[in-house]
Amino acid sequence: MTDIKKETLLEMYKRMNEARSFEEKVSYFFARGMVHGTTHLSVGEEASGVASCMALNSDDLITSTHRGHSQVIGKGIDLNKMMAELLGKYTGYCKGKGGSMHIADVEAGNLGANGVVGGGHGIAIGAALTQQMKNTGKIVLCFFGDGASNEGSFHEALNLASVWKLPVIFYCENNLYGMSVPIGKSMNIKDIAVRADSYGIPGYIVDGNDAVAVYNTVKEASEYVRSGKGPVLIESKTYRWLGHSKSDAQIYRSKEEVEEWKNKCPIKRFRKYMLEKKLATEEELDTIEKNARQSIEEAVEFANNSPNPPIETVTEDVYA
Amino acid sequence: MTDIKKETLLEMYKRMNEARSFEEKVSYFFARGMVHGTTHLSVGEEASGVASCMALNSDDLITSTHRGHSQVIGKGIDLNKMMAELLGKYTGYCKGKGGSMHIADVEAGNLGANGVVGGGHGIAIGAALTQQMKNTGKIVLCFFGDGASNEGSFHEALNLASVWKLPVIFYCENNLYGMSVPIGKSMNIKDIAVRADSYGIPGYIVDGNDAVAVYNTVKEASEYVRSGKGPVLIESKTYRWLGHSKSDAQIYRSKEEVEEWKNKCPIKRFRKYMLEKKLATEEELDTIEKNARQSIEEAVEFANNSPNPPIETVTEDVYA
Amino acid sequence: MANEMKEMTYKDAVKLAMVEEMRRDENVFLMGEDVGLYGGAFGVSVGMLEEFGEERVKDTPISEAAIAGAAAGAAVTGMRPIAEIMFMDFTTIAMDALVNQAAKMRYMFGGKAKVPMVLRCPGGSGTGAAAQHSQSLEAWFCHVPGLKVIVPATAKDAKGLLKAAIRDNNPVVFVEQKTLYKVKGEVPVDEDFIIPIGKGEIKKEGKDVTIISYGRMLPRALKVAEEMESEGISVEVLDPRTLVPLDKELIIESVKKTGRVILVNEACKTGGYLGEIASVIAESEAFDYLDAPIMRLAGLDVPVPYNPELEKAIVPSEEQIREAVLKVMNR
Amino acid sequence: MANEMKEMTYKDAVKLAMVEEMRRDENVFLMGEDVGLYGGAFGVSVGMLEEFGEERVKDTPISEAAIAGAAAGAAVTGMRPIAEIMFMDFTTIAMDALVNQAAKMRYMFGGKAKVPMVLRCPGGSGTGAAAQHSQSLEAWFCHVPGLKVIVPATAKDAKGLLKAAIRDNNPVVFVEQKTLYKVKGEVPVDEDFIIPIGKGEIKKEGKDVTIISYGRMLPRALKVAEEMESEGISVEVLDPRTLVPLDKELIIESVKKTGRVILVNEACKTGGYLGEIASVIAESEAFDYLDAPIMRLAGLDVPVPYNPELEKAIVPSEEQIREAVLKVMNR
Ligand SMILES: Cc1ncc(C[n+]2csc(CCOP(=O)(O)OP(=O)(O)O)c2C)c(N)n1
Ligand SMILES: Cc1ncc(C[n+]2csc(CCOP(=O)(O)OP(=O)(O)O)c2C)c(N)n1
Ligand SMILES: [Mg+2]
Ligand SMILES: [Mg+2]
Repeated sequence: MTDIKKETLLEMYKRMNEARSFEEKVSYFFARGMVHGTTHLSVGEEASGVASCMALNSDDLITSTHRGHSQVIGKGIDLNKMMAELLGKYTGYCKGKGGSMHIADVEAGNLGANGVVGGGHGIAIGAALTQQMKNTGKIVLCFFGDGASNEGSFHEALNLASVWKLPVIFYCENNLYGMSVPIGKSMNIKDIAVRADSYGIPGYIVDGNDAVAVYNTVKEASEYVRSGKGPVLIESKTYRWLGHSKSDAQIYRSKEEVEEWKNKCPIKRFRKYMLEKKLATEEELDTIEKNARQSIEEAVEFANNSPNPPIETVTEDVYA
Repeated sequence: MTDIKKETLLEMYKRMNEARSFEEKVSYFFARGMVHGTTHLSVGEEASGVASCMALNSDDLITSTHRGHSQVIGKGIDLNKMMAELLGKYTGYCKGKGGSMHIADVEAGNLGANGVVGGGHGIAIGAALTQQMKNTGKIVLCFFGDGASNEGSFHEALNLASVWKLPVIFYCENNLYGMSVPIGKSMNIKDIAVRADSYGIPGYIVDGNDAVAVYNTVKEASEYVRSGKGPVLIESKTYRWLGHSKSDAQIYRSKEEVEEWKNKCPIKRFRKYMLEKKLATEEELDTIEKNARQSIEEAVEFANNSPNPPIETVTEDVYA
Repeated sequence: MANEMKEMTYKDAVKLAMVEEMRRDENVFLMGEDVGLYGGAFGVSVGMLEEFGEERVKDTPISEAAIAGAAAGAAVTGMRPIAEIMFMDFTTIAMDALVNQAAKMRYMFGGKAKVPMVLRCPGGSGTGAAAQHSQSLEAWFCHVPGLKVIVPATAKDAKGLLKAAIRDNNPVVFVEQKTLYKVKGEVPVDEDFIIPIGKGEIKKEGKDVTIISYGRMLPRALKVAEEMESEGISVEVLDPRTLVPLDKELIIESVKKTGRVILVNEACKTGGYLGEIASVIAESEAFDYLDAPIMRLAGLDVPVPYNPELEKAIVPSEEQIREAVLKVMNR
Repeated sequence: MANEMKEMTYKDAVKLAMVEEMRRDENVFLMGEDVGLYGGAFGVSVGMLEEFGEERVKDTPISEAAIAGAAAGAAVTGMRPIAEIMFMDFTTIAMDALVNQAAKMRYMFGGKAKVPMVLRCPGGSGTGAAAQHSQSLEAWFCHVPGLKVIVPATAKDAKGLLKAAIRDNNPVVFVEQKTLYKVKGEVPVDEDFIIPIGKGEIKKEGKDVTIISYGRMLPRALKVAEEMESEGISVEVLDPRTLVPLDKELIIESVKKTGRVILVNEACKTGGYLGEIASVIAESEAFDYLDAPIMRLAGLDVPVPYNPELEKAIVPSEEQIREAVLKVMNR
């Protein structure tokens, strides 16, 4: 099954490391009150976010979420513009108007993170409809969380997509919690993937901390979807190491549980896999890690040196 | 299985006949422009609406739908007040303010028909929550259509009810069509009951034109629900003989299909069943039918003799 | 040819606008509940399926959130969807997609997106459909930056404005009027006839008092205005047609001229859009020209009742408009 | 004892109101996303789970439509739910349940139902949460007959009005102000302290100009008003507190007294509730007392931007309020 090209594997490793470094930096900024607002970090979920996107064609589309940094880095984003956006700078993807929860790059197929849980479902099916009507051969990957799968928008979107056979992968990152509520208290099922049956579409479950498994699953699913057979639902089981957002005392879960999942670190695991399979050398991987950290430092510098948006831009961009 | 009391069977037969006569009368009124607005008739669905309600305890609650005449007659309604409401009279259940789409009798446990497809889902779970919190032993039956099962409110309500183990029966009257769209074009599944799996609750399928089967299924389900095990989803397969609403040329289905279903008339079938099983005599049943028609004539007379709401009532009843 | 007119119903004018634009631009398509074979709950799209096929005239499941969401997603990726919500009342289910997504995407993304979609929905009471099928909720949408809001009152305006809405690069809420669907009017045949969004129209000139009205109430205002000529009162009737953006200039000029203004719509009075129009006038230079308080004549603050007499009583009648005119004229 | 006061934050005042009412009436309960162990996104309900247990402090799935729908259904059958929607922006998902069901049930059923529920939600910008977490949508709810709408600006008002809302037999939308959550104020300890819904309050007396403001903008207005004393301008500050029903009498009296009025809130200007208040004044006898046009000072008509400087720029500043006062005073 694993005939993933070496360069793809290395790129994946790079992006996972970039995501980790990016968020560690952001976390540091927040802890020091250097950034405005709030953010939702995906540390621990890098395989799920990155490997899924890398299994797409580069011109495929995604809708991302409030916990979207790994996702969009997986899609291949300009880290400078991303960091600048986080810092509210004019050089950011959204000219400082969007911030962490709205990072978007429509031209590159990133249809935006979303502050609304479940807000991406409708956009994803619409984008998939465009691909179908224009016969572009592209597909859409719609990210959302376990919590989001309880929103009505989930149901309406999956049903409509199924009936119209839209080319969209519904990709649920099940990290076992909404904000504080464990899935056992927000739904009465073990696997969210079973919900596929309600729409007559295939459901997949994948270990979201296994980059290779994620890649292969999305690859397989994308072939199905791209061939015109309609949507699929993938449940990627993973875990967030950090709090829900910047202000979270995490009293709803035990330190042990968190530790257990830290032991399942998707980056370490992927590294080990590549070394064992002799797909890369320690040296190669070390260099990638170093470069990833370096890229983030550069992004910070870029962002810090960037101007704030001119105040008069506040009334621009409301209407086209 | 059929240890239904004779008096229950006869009462059921009576209400099914009342529903049929009621709607034939309403249909007549509409055809002649004697009633305002629109209405949605359930002719052909009498077993589904009536027998389900009769399997409840009389103090259980229901939420009804835009196509709710059989349902509320099944629940045991005052036909006079119902007809008066349809004619917009002050003596009607809603003092003429609600009409066909909002017939309600909160005290008697009828929480209202609903003009919004899927509008009853939330109300039903809330009502069930009240029963749970107050420990009343009562349950709620929530009516909705196949089309409504594609609304987000369906998903959110079933999920929440399941997690909280609320005493509610979700009762889907699958009559194969929304307004004009056949279920094959609005969902990609054969049986709506499979959607129960998304919530980890039992799903039942019942022949909605078989009064006895409907009664027994709801009875069984109600025991499960009443015992505190949580909600269930019942799919009742049936068919509406008439158009969606008063102005429907029905070009979306064939005359043959309609004829086929007319041959499956739930009232005739129930009659045949009772005669075959010697549960009632021809005479008894004829009398019931005659009385049913008579009750409707009386209801019309009551309604016709009733006053319109005084104009000043228009601003009353907005706030409690 | 360019000025050729054809008589048709408001409903057919709506359809004609869609049909012309769909012929002109393959990115335009229609989706909604029962818009295909059934032709829509009010028959607006009858025949369109036959011309354009299921690919471009799409029946949806009963899923308003998905309809609006899909429209936003299709629009931001290059299509120009027209999404029909069967009754304006059901936009309640589509609000997140419309308000938090479609309306804000461009701004949130720093101007790097456009969302050319039209959300059509019929509003208003008068059909005996009671509280959940009769609302006039346009004020909600007017309060959402990023949306444009149009309420046409004539067949001509319906055609010209819907075509403009379809060609516009922003999400537009296009509120049709159920009770006007069957009203006929002269409509330009020209396929390039467009009414610019944001331009109101003086539907009748006058000099003593301005009535500003739109939608179903406009014909009533016009009728009263005509009748009052014989009583020597010259009523100007102004239809903003577009609520956002609003033709403030036209409004201010008219009020400056007449010095008296009555605002008429059928939405519930409290929190309705008449308050906005009144404030625009009160804040403007026209304030100094006012010879009488600004008067709003709107729907009662009640849900729409079923009984026909009650239903009639909740919206301004011709008689009430007449009385309002006499009142501001101090007669 | 009866007049005893205690200093506490706005947030704690909200909690205290809930706690007292839950102790008093076993039909009252709280439900919402993460309101239990987590104590709500803003920590409002911290500790309530411990006192009342999971039975009465209920974490819900992330399902706003179900939350509002369940509240309506529970209310109409005898409970008195308090439903929390985590951010006002997400009421977009709850609109059908709130507007078409809860608000209309009583009327549609001919007065034979009551729906005693409170929908609590925090509104407003100023927290760096951008376009989908910062809106002030109160105007929408004010336009829905059957709903009452409250926006408290002080800890005392928060307590007194929330208690009133919980005891009220109608659906009430209770809009909390994120940026005021941590602001302290004196709050009556009396468990029967209730502020009647529909009663505004003069927060500062004055005679030259009336500022009508509510929510987050109220403290700004008050600050400016105090400062202007030294410049010899006597500013009256009126907080309606309840938007529906609105204390028209208090407003009209104040404007008659001062002859000048400035309305201040942070919601987008177009279609906002200030238009309603302005119209109420313009239609009233106070119109004849006006010495200057009614002035609205509201949020810009843009989605809320992320950058802190831009975010600050979209709502009225103290400086702008000051200028507005000088302007209407012709200084
Ligand atoms: C419609 C809506 N409701 C509530 C919230 C507040 N909120 C933000 S993230 C979150 C939890 C989401 O859980 P999940 O979908 O599992 O994603 P995760 O955060 O675990 O990645 C909540 C409740 C929101 N942003 N949008
Ligand atoms: C939210 C909403 N969307 C659309 C409608 C218009 N409408 C009324 S009934 C109906 C079809 C409903 O289909 P189904 O749920 O199967 O019930 P049936 O009419 O077949 O009994 C539609 C689309 C509505 N009333 N409410
Ligand atoms: Mg999660
Ligand atoms: Mg059906």
